[in-house]
Amino acid sequence: MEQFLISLLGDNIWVHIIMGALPLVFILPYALVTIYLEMKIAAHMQDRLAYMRTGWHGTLQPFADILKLLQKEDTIPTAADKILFILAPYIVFTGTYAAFAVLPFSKAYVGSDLNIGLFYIVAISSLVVVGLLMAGWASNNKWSLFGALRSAAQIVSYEIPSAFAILAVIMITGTMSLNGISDFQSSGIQNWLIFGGPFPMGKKLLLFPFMLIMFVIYYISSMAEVNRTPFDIPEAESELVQGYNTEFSGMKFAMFYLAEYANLFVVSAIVTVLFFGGWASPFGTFMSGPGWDAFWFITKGMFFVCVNIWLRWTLPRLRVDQLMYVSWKVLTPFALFCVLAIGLIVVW
Amino acid sequence: MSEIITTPPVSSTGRTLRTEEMILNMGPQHPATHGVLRLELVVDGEIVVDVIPHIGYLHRCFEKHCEHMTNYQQVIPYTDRMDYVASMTNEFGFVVAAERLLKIQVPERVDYIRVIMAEFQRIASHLIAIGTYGIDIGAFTPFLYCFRDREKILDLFEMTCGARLLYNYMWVGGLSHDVPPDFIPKAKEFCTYFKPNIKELNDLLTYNEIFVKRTANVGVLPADVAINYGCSGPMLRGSGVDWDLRRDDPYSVYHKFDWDVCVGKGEMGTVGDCWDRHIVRAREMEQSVRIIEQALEQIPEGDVHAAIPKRIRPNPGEVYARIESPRGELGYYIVSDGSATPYRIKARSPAFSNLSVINEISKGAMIADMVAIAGSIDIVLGEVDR
Amino acid sequence: MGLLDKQFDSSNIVVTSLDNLLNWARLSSLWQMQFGLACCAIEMMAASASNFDMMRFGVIPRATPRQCDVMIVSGTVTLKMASRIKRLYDQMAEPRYVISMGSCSNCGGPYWEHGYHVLKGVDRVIPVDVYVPGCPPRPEALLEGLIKLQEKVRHESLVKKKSA
Amino acid sequence: MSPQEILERLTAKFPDSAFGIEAKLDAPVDPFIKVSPQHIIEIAQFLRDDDELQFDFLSSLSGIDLKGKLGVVYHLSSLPKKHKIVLRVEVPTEAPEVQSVESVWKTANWHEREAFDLFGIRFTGHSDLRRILLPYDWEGYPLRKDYQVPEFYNGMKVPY
Repeated sequence: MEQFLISLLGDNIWVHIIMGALPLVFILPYALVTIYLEMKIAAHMQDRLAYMRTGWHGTLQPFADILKLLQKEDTIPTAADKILFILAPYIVFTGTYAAFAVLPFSKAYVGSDLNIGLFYIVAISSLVVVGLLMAGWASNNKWSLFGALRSAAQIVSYEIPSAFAILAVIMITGTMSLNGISDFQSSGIQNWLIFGGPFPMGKKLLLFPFMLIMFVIYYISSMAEVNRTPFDIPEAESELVQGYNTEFSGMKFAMFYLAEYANLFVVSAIVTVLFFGGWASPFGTFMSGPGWDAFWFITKGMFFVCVNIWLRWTLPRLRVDQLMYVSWKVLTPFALFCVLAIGLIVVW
Repeated sequence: MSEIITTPPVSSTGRTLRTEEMILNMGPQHPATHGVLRLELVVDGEIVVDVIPHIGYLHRCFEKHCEHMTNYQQVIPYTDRMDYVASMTNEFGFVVAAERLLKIQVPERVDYIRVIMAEFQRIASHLIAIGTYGIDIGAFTPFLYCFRDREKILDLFEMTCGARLLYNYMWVGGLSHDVPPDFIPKAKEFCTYFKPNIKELNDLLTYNEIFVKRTANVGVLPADVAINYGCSGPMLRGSGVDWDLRRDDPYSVYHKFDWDVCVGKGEMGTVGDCWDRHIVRAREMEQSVRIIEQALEQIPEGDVHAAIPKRIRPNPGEVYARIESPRGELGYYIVSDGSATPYRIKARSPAFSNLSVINEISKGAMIADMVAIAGSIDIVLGEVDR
Repeated sequence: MGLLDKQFDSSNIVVTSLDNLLNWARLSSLWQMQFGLACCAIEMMAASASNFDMMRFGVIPRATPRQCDVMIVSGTVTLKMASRIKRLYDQMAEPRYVISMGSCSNCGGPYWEHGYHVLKGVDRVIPVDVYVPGCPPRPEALLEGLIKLQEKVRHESLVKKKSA
Repeated sequence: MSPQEILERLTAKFPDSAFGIEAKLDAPVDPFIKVSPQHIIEIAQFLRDDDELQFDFLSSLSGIDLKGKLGVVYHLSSLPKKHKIVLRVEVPTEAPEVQSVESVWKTANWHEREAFDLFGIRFTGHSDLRRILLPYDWEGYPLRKDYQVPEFYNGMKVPY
């Protein structure tokens, strides 16, 4: 893609700006669709209809929401730390947005095909924690502070099991490039890493149970990293009012809102890349090509987003200490064990 | 699982670090306080050290209004508005007290209809309690399932007396209307519809692993403390005390039905924890359906207006009558000076006494537990503050 | 009011179309403060639950006043609570609207005469846009009140009002 | 046990007239026993701890304005024995002091605060006698029969 643009426009700053802005073309409509989907899926689970008045079945509702948030008065509490308060939502959004740079939407379109792509994602998504802490601290509100501290502790804890899961995949594929990992699993559903990857039958069967466990571990920790039920304790509505974003209104709140949904797609996309073949078509060469690749990638990603929504509206939420217990005493030992086992299998 | 660290933290230089307790204000506007309760929490990090409840944000001067009514019947709309989640049982308590004062014997049909209405109201009230408890714990969907079923009960009430929430249906000596002819088949239909839904609700919420983890062994209320604090209803039964006024201090026609008193047994943790209080409510709904079904079978014919007095002038004297409302012992203390205006009416509201125990059971809990405990008490602020 | 409100001296085609668009956004996304006072709060909950589903109109309950557009004062306002309601209203970001739900918050309701601790009408402390009568109003009545509020929002304008 | 038997047991334990035990068993509907406000705590202790009586549950504690006198009414019941009794104390309006029974039944804590809040009855020995329903800066005791509603509270008009 980059090469194509360079050949078209020459190697100048505009090419990079266009490349940088391209994910926005995806994020904005995606976030609007997901906000709509979330409410509609939830409503239909609960015998309701939800949005019905704006356009056909309320399809224009997210536009109305965003347009309204734009108009809202931008309040900054008197006692707030003004600079941090203004910066926080942008930092959160930047952290999420930066992760889109390495997502391989299609074999032909990757923002930047870094050879340390996974490492970059693990690193850059930690930036979100900084933003949340800033938001909580700057608000000068006890509920916000609680939310921020909880969320920092939670994200840091859950990065460990998820890093182990990523490590297992790196051991198998031998690359950190997300495009490379997707490529590794192309040519058919049987080659996806969740089913043991493109290895001989014996090795596949050995790998399969461990990869399944790894997938579950990664999916649980990714849910915790995006602060969604059952792990939504940082913004637990019935405990902490709105957590770290209690004091934010108007566009600042919209940034948090957008970042939350963008982040949701990032983690779902990583699940897709790590275990479900990324952009690879499930039918081998059939229905593959740059356009189809993007179709598969987004479809798979959205599938996991929907699973996330489904879980959110079904489960109650954990308590702080139970959350830590799950991470440190359940997921981490299991992940460690699986990494060892997978390492042995790979060497053998 | 969660151990409270008691030693103060030590910095790298070996100096003891100073820690401070923080005061956290929960309410009056807070999504988890079920109205306008304000809890002042003294917290040490996430651990609650002390709870100071502040009530009275909904003090609507019920007792003063009663002293200014020119007729005992006029008090009934105010009793409705006390515990607005269970208006029927509030009226029931008042009319039982007033009839005892006036020495009126109501026709049997009236008693049967009152029992049916009170038990329907108990189901409706417990549905709200369970649904909002789900929200407190973080599960939103059960709440809407509960409200869907509750609407069906409200339809039955609406059919009978025209109101959805505050009925003014039971009058001293009788009822405002007889039930319409198609009430009984509709009520039976509801009972058959509702029974599987209790199971669905239990599968979705009560036995959910996370829900059990959040509520079992949390906010344990031992039986002797519960009695000493005057807790009643599901709160007392959750602590394993087998006490139900419908059976132990019978009023109306409850002695004619076959049903069980549900008691917390500590199935998931300790006796008297939040889960026990929750399961008592869930099981009481099943028992209420049982009572309603029997009452619908046995209901006699009669005139519901026969015993309504034209003029209410009780002899000087006083009476205290209590009934089992969905929240516990609801008592009315009526003093009459011989005139048509009540001299003094005091309502002993169950939630008032139940709430007073909150400080006792929530020390050492976490903030999230605090929400679980407050939800399990099932307070209605209109009744706490009156 | 919002950023642009009452900033224009005269009306023209651009301003009026912008008016229509912005008003449409405002009226179809009225986020409600999750805040109940008394009996009417139960009917408000019923209105947002499955049978009546207030979310059809784009009403989402939010727990914090900063992100709310409409405050539904649902129930009796006591003197002890009045200062809190005032503060919550002050914390809401413009544009903000208030629906007074039920007789109690309209005028004191059944407590108007002997209620020594009841504020006789929430409009003594905060401005009210729509009054919904009833004790308690049925969920349908609340929805009607909401539609009335939407109508009111629809006729707002960025143009400064001519002083009469 | 019937109220008559309870009364006999009480008078046998507290024969002294200082305890002021005076039965109104012929009162219409609910009989009650009048006791002295200075000795209510000893009587309460006995009622709760006696093996025959076991009044472990304080149903309700209400204040009452008896025109010139203030009263406190205790509705007791026993969970194991399933019997009930009503106690009443009367104090002059000018010096309304009653012993607190909080140490016997914790229920009394909030109920006594309420009686203090609405009637101005002072309970000696209460751990935390503050207003409970009305704001802390409220003046007057609204359930007394001679109470006048204030014109303004904190700048808000009170009457309609």
